[in-house]
Amino acid sequence: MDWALPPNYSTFGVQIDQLFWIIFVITGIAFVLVEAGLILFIVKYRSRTGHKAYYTHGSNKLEIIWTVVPALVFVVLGVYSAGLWADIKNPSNMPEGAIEFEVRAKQFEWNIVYPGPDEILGTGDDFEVLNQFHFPAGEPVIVYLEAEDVIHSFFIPELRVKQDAVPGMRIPVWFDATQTGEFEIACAELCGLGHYRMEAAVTVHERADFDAWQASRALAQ
Amino acid sequence: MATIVAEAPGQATGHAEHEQSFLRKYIFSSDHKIIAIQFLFLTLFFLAVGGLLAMMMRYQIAWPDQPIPGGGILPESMVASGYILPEFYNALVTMHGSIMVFLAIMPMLVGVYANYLIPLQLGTHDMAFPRLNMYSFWLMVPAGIITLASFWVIGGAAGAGWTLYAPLSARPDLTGVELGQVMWLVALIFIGLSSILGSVNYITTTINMRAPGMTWFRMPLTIWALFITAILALLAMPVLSAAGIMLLFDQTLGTSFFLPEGGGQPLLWQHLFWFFGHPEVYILILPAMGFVSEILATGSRKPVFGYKAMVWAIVAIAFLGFIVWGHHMFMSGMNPTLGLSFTVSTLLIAVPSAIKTFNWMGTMWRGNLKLHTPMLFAISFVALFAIGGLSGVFMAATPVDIYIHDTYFIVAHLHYVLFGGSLFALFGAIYYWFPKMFGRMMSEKWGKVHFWTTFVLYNLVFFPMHGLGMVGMMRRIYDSTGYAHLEGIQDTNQLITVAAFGLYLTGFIFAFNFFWSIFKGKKASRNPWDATTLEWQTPSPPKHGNWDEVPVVYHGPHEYSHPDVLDKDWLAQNERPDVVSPAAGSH
Amino acid sequence: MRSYRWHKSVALVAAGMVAACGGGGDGGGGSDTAGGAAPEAAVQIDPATVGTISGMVNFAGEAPAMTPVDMSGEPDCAAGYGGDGPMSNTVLASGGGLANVFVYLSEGVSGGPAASGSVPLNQENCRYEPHVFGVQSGQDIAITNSDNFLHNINASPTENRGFNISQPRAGITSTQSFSVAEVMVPIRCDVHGWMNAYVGVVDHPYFAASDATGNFSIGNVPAGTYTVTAWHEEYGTMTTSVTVTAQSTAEIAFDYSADMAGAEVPMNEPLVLHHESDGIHRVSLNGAAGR
Amino acid sequence: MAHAATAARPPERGLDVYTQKVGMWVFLCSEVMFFAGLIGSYVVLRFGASSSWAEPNEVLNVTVTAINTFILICSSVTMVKAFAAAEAGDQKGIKTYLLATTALGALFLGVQVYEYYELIFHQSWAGSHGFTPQAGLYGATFFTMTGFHGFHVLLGVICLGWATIRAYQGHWGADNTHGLEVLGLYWHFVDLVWIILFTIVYLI
Repeated sequence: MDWALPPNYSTFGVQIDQLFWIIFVITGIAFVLVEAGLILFIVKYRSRTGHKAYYTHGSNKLEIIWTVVPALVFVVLGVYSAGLWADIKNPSNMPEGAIEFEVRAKQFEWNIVYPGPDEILGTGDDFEVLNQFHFPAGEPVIVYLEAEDVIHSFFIPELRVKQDAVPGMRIPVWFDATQTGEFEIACAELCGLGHYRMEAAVTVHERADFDAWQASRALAQ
Repeated sequence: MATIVAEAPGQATGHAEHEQSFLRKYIFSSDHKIIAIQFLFLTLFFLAVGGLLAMMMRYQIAWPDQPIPGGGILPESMVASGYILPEFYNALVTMHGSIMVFLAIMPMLVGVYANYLIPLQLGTHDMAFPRLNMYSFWLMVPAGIITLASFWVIGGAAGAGWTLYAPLSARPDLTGVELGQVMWLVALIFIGLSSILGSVNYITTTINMRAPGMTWFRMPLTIWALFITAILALLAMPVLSAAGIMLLFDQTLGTSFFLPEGGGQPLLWQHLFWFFGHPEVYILILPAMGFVSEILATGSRKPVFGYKAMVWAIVAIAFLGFIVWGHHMFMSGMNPTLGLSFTVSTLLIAVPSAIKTFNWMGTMWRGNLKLHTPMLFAISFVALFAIGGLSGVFMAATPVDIYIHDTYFIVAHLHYVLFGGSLFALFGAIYYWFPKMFGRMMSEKWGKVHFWTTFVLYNLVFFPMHGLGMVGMMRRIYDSTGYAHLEGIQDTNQLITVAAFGLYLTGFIFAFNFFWSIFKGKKASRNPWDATTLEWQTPSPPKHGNWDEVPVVYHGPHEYSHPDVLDKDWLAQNERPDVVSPAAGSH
Repeated sequence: MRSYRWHKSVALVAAGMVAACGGGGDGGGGSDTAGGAAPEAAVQIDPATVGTISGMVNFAGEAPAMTPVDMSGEPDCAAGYGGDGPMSNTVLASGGGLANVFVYLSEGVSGGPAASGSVPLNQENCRYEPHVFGVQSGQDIAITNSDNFLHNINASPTENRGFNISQPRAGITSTQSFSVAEVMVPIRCDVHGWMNAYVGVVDHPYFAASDATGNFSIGNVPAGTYTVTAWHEEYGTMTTSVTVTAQSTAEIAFDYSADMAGAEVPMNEPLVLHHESDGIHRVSLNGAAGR
Repeated sequence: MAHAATAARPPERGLDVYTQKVGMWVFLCSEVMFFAGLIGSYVVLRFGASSSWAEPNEVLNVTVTAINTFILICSSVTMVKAFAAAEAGDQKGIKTYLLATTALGALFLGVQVYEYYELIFHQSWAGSHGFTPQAGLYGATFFTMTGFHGFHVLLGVICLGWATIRAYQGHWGADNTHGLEVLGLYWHFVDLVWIILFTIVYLI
């Protein structure tokens, strides 16, 4: 296993990965400081006969330093994440004119409702396909998540997308695939016996291919 | 109720062992020390059980296409033709988490050490309400029996995860589990009652029964941690009970508090659960922090660095702990704007944890480190808790959490704080207070063997899980080989499993050392670690009632290497200043 | 319905406890079959007193075209078939006969010899085999998975205790049973939406399911007059009366027709012997939709 | 601790409040959280979802319950009186008022049982005959909240009965009031919770 995030195919995935590695570096530094410090102390200050420990109850200066420094780091991180989080998850930031799909999760299926050639959900030419999610690359996609029975979680690693599907709720999720490819939808929330194999095929097409595919499926229905 | 009223305080602590029957003295005893030891045996047993469940899980994850050796002894409803069934795997996942949290770690931290240490370190004869204390133990026993029994009822044990997310936990027709789910909730309500009774005791005792001179800021950090923990349990547990009762009604009476078909809200369960669940996380780590602070001070022969900062850090963590629950629900469909506020509080709560880590290092700095087994476990606690804390930052950053939520990254994180944190501290505490509890030392040699094997194998098991999480391996999956993005992780999973088996075996080294030492261990002196806190100023083990004369406290808790004390490098809390040097008392 | 399950459950706490204290034992799988399936019971019948009911389920009119099941979403299953998926088997009518019709004596019977042996239910290429079948109350159903991937078997009765178990790979067999009569109990697989089967639980051995050509035969029926009921998942139920004389075969026929499509199909009906079956009309709260 | 208590008690030993009283306060904190959990869920379920709730007087008999509320408040008063009598060493008063408190508590329970009976067997709501815990979220929350309060009252009544018996044994007196005070704290808490429940469940 190579210690890496899977290749990223989505627009905001780039920033997510950046943030991941930024945190990786910050925490990495802290990690090295702490562990190295501990090892150093174990070696340097281990018990020696006749030696007496240095008597102190602490230092307010140090306390303040190591209170303020982490606090500052976290504030910066917090602000940065807050912005990115809002861009990705806030319903008011859903992209305009995105092509819309509906995903109905049930034990243990992903049922994808396609808008049909007219690209509008809730019209006569909508059709439903089991466990196969096709959509075009290079344009925003909005998925309306619903669950029939229990809570499932819509997870496409390569697109850095994850959102629980909750019975009784209709939750919008958007993403924008940068290029074509073939992945899987995985269920990330324990949903029963078949949780581990609740997977569906994801195919990202060029626009033209997608239209062709959708037209052919629409006829088949 | 009646009990509190009826309780003539301390009645059970009169020095009258000889008058007591064996049953009253060792089984239905109201002596806090006996109760603590009863809790210790009970929780060690459940630690072993929970571990065994984990071993079965690990086998399944590593070799999903191989029948499990010896699976034949299990009924067809768990293991069919040698293969662990998915429903049984879900039960393993659920019960491993539940048992470890509610029947092993939590009662071991609180039931054992709050019971044992609060009266001894505060210098009183027993708990405020000894009989309530006894009930709080005897409520855990039926809880344990019901939990184990639930594996054998039709449909098997609870399988909806330890978080019991509704509707999965409320709809038998969707899981095939009906009775198991109900039994687990009943056990949970017993446990909740037990820990509430315990908390009432710990809090009251700490507030009202400190020895003369034991001011708030002369209390050992262990007591501070246990006191704040008790407050957390007192306020969080009833919320879980309330939620659990509603879920129980959904399961059995056909109500629909959490079922959308009847107008209920699945997310309400998550809010209630995590409103309890996050304080619970601190219930599971604060006492460990207390033990570590104390063991580090004793082992380094230095006062705790920044004692007051440590106290305020505990208080801050406890307070913030009640307003961060939502960070478990970033992906749950909760209003994203709400998510922001939880991000902030979550990052805030990391600060006191950082303060504590640095203060522990400060305590070791320029010390005179005695690297005995308890000290080794305490130091590795700092090392491993740091990793667990830092990996938490990834989750607090919501955009990153989108990707790592519900992956093995979380599994790694929670085991670094719960195992590398709480359990390592607990091992340290067991080695440290064993002489006081049983009057004999545990074997240092075997203790060191236990420590090093545990430390190495532990990291082999859980560190690679960060990698699995980065690759995107989901939690709680029975077989990961079906996923394209998870190709090539099977070797890692097998490595982890092999290491996990080894880790489980190290438990036997500990068990051997533990039981052997109870009978054959070297006799322990009053104060084998040259420690300063009050419990070490009584015989090992202390007699029934702890003290003939209540000690009077003159010094802070961790007065090591005081410059004015020349003959030794420690100053007991109850040593009169004029005996040593006038300067010593003052600070 | 869940509260009903609950009442049933209470009794099992004790069982569970005992099993637990006993350090194990078999609490699971409902393999505690009451059926008392004594093999000799089947032998005791005196051929001089029994006859046979044999007959035909006719189907008039144009049978609806059978649409292929779309398995493209389940590569595992599609692999079991060349190109196109299998035909949907809800309506299987050929040569003027209707298959998968459950035929049983609904009135005039008082018990009968206990069941012997178990009834097989096989899962192969993401289909249940058989699709419609009957068992005696208490009789074992041996559920086998012949596919080397996950199926779950989710039975939703109302009169009996339901079960929802899974079989992750080929070669796994689990035994289940239903303790009281209930016609019909739906069985489904949640992993493969189209997979379903219907089992009729009857507390006597006089039932059959029509074969591909619509023929069926019920043997060893004691001489007497009975009401025979036929059940089809699409076209509903029909009843007829028949008198069986010893050592002879009584011929009956059921005439279904295409225009009966969409008829009300009774489900989860308890079978009460010597009782006007239409006296009990209960709407099933059960089925795929849950509660 | 018997002698610890008698030993000179420097201020830093803790509050100048006897232990059982502290214990009861602490216990009541957790009780507050328990009811906060139930009431919080009630608020979320009622005002957060589109589930149906009846108008105040439509299903529940507010008049009867109002009287019942008054009964419970009276029982708090008599409880206070009982404690006062104990401090005054007035044995007769202790007996009378404890008996009264117990009786009023029992009466409250009786009325609640009657109310349940009427609701379940003679009331109808949302088309279904009988207003039961299965009658939607309205019924579920109603029975859960009032039921658990009733359970607390029951515990209180049992303790009160016990305290009354002790009273007739001359157990309480000017030198022994703690038990009554602690019991009183619990009883007043139960009373207070009811006033809140009555308001949000019956009146709003």
